[in-house]
Amino acid sequence: MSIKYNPKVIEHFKNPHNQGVIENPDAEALVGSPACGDQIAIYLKINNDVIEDIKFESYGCASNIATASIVTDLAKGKTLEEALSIKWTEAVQELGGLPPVKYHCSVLAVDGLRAAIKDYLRKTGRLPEEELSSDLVREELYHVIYPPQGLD
Amino acid sequence: MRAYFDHCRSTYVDKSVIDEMIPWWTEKYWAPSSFTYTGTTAAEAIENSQMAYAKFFGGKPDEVHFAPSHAVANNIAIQGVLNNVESGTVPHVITTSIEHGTTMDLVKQLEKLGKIKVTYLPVDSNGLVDLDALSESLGKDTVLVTMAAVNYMVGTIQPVKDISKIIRDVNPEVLIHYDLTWALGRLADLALAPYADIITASIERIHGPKGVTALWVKKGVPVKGPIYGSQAYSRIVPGTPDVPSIVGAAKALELMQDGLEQKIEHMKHIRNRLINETMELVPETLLNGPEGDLRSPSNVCLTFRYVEGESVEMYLDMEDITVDTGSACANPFLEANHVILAMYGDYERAHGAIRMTFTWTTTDEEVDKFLEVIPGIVAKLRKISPLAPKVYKE
Amino acid sequence: MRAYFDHCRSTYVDKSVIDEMIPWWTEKYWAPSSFTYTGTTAAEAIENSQMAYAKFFGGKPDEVHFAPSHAVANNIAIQGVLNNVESGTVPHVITTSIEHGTTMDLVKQLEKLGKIKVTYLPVDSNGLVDLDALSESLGKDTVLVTMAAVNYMVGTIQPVKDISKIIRDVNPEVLIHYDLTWALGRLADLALAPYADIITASIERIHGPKGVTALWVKKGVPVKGPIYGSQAYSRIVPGTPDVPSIVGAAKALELMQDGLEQKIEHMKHIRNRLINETMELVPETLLNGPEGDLRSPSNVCLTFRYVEGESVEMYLDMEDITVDTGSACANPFLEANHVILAMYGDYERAHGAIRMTFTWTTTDEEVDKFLEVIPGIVAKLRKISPLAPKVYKE
Ligand SMILES: Cc1ncc(COP(=O)(O)O)c(C=O)c1O
Ligand SMILES: Cc1ncc(COP(=O)(O)O)c(C=O)c1O
Ligand code: FES
Ligand code: FES
Repeated sequence: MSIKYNPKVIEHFKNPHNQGVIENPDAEALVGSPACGDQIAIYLKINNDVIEDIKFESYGCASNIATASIVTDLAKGKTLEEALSIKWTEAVQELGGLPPVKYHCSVLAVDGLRAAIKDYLRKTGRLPEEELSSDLVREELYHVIYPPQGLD
Repeated sequence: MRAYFDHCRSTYVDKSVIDEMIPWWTEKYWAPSSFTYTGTTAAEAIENSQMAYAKFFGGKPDEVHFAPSHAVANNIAIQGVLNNVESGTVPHVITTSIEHGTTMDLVKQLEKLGKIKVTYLPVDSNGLVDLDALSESLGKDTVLVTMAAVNYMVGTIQPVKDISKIIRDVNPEVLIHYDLTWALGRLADLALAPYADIITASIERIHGPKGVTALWVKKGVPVKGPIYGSQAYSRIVPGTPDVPSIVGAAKALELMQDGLEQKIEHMKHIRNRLINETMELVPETLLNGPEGDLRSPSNVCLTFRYVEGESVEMYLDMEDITVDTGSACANPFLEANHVILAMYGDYERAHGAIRMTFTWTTTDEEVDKFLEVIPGIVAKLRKISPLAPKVYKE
Repeated sequence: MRAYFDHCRSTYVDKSVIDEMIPWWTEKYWAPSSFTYTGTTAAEAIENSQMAYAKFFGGKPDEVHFAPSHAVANNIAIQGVLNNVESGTVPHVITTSIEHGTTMDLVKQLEKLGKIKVTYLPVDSNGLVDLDALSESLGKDTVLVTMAAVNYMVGTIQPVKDISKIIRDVNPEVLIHYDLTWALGRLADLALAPYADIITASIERIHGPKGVTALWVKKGVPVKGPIYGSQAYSRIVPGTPDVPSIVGAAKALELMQDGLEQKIEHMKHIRNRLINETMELVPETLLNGPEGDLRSPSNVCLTFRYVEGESVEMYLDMEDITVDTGSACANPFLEANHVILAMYGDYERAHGAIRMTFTWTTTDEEVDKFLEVIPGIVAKLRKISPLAPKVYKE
């Protein structure tokens, strides 16, 4: 089957929004995809539980860069609660669709966002420090490998 | 004009090869057989091609067969030999850890089916097969050693004559299969028949027809299956032979041999420019595979540290430049290239690898075109990479 | 100009098909893959051909694959299905006693290797499969029924829809494989997907490229091997696909479908002239196979009593006329044609059989040319035949 990126994906790949680093961020996260080994970093500036600024870095494929671009667009200006409820399917929809083999890239982007928010919640004492167990990691990553059966 | 650096994956068919085939499609479209004018005309055409490849490999004309694809040829070479091992025993096959999927996936599948035991020879950081490991792995139950003479990913040229000597010193009954696909038109001397029992070589990579692979099987080497059917034309490759492609295969060989030394020199020039000038222009560029004469003249494989390969490939594609990548993202099974993993054990290096393969008609202009854009592309991707050091972020 | 009556064995490639392929050889010579412009262009070209054949067979695009030869396609169809049967059991396969070597020799070989049990269904004097024998032979261990829809030697058209109904009524789990190679371009309706599980059809006989055979495998039908290798492009046919041939395959289908009714009418006209006028001109000529609508429009098979087929073939060849023969003398294994033997149990009839196969561009002039010389050739050979009655000796 021929699989293509649509023009909107290409546009975000060529000129990604919100790309870069925030110095002294209020929260940050670096997550990796167990599917292909790519990584994404998310930096947040938060004011009154609203995401004032968001930036990302990506070591990943075109679809990874494009979904990070769109997910950060979606999250900007939202409350933490709203941002936490952003689903990878929304990001895909917003981009006008992704090839199924690339769904996991969008999951990675959403995961990065959630991990950064959780980092903030933890830092502000609203989430307990999680103990990192391999089971937990596996569960966290399960829906990255199998996005359609994922937590969303 | 597109700059095309993926000739190892698919390449153009030479116009003169097409011209040579046309009358065999439109006028002399006959099946080979004995006695009639039409039948013998077709049979003679096949014989001419057999002679050309026999001479080239250093074997005999009736030892040369033509398979309809490279995968089919390699399956006949490998499974065909194993099908003759008496049932009840599980034969041992030796290959390397850096084979192309055509051999790798085949051997793995047979291993999974329990039909063979396999040794995957390790390689050093040049991609050269570990000769001590080879000696040690050769056992009483070893039936076959199979490997490519030139690696498809990093261009390592294996010392096949030495390898054959080691194998034959230990056990002269072990059969040796060399896949010369990506060696054709890249190495000057491929008269390897004295050193092998079976040779396969896809003609596509020397601008010959797509659907034909030369399959040389030394007289007396038993080959059976895995494709069965009418043996009216060939005991080894069943079915009506594709005469036009077989004619085109001989033409492609002839054209390839014409000025081969210069062709190789030209490819070395292209290779060296791509390696040296890219490394000058782009800091922290790693060369995958060997330098100098251990390397095929038409292969370059680079990793730009901190960036993923598919992104580079896509940016180059948008600039009308075709390369290949070892990135897991670009692989249908999301696996990073196993050759680079086997050589360096470094996932990131495989994931970021950009492979450039070319031919004797590749031009300096194509190289210029690549060199013009690659520094900007890598800089852009490093800027957004969470792995890249600060210096790339300005 | 040669009169060529052997289109079932090999035929010409249409010039428009060649023209269609040329840019895919010389400019767009890319391997299919995802995301890049080059890769998706090639992938889309393959998809177009998949769609064309899916529509034609009545199946879905992703059920269509392209094998590099007819033998390979039939081996994938037949062995691929058998490889999924649990080891320990010997599966039962049903075929007919009149198959082409591509299927016959494959099935016989697998039988000889002890991998399958086989029923070779008998046929009547029209070459039609014995449907009662089919019902009776269907057992619990039957895995596959495989046969050609149109016989290559005597042109019998099998009632495949009825055959499928019988099979499915008895045991809907039995897989059905039809080889449509010599039915393509000869029968109006080949949308057989609802009646089959696997379809193979060599594109060569409709003046398409030589090295490509369409292989339709119904979704969910398990197929494994016998060719293994890189599955990056296809799970069923490993290796880099031959994009130009696959593009040419779609063009050939399109050209074939254009005015197919008239094409069939024209071939019937040629067929009827060859049969009727030859029988008028040459006494004691036997028609092998059925008359009228049971027979393919492009097949004629005659036996001139008392004369051996290869001699007739050779005389005709010297007059620039190509035919085929069922004679043992012309067979590399010195076996008389098994189809005619199965139908009539008459060795002489098989040994003397002359097969003439043609296409929609075969002309009345070619027929005239044959009719002009055949009476003299047969008379000459009867004169020297020890079997011929006195009347032919004057
Ligand atoms: C049913 C069938 N099988 C096989 C063949 C011959 O095919 P191949 O090209 O594999 O020799 C023909 C020729 O028309 C055929 O009709
Ligand atoms: C050794 C080797 N095997 C296999 C291939 C690819 O062949 P295929 O056309 O079967 O995909 C190549 C490509 O150059 C090769 O060098
Ligand atoms: S990030 Fe690797 S496939 Fe998208
Ligand atoms: S008489 Fe010569 S082969 Fe039959």
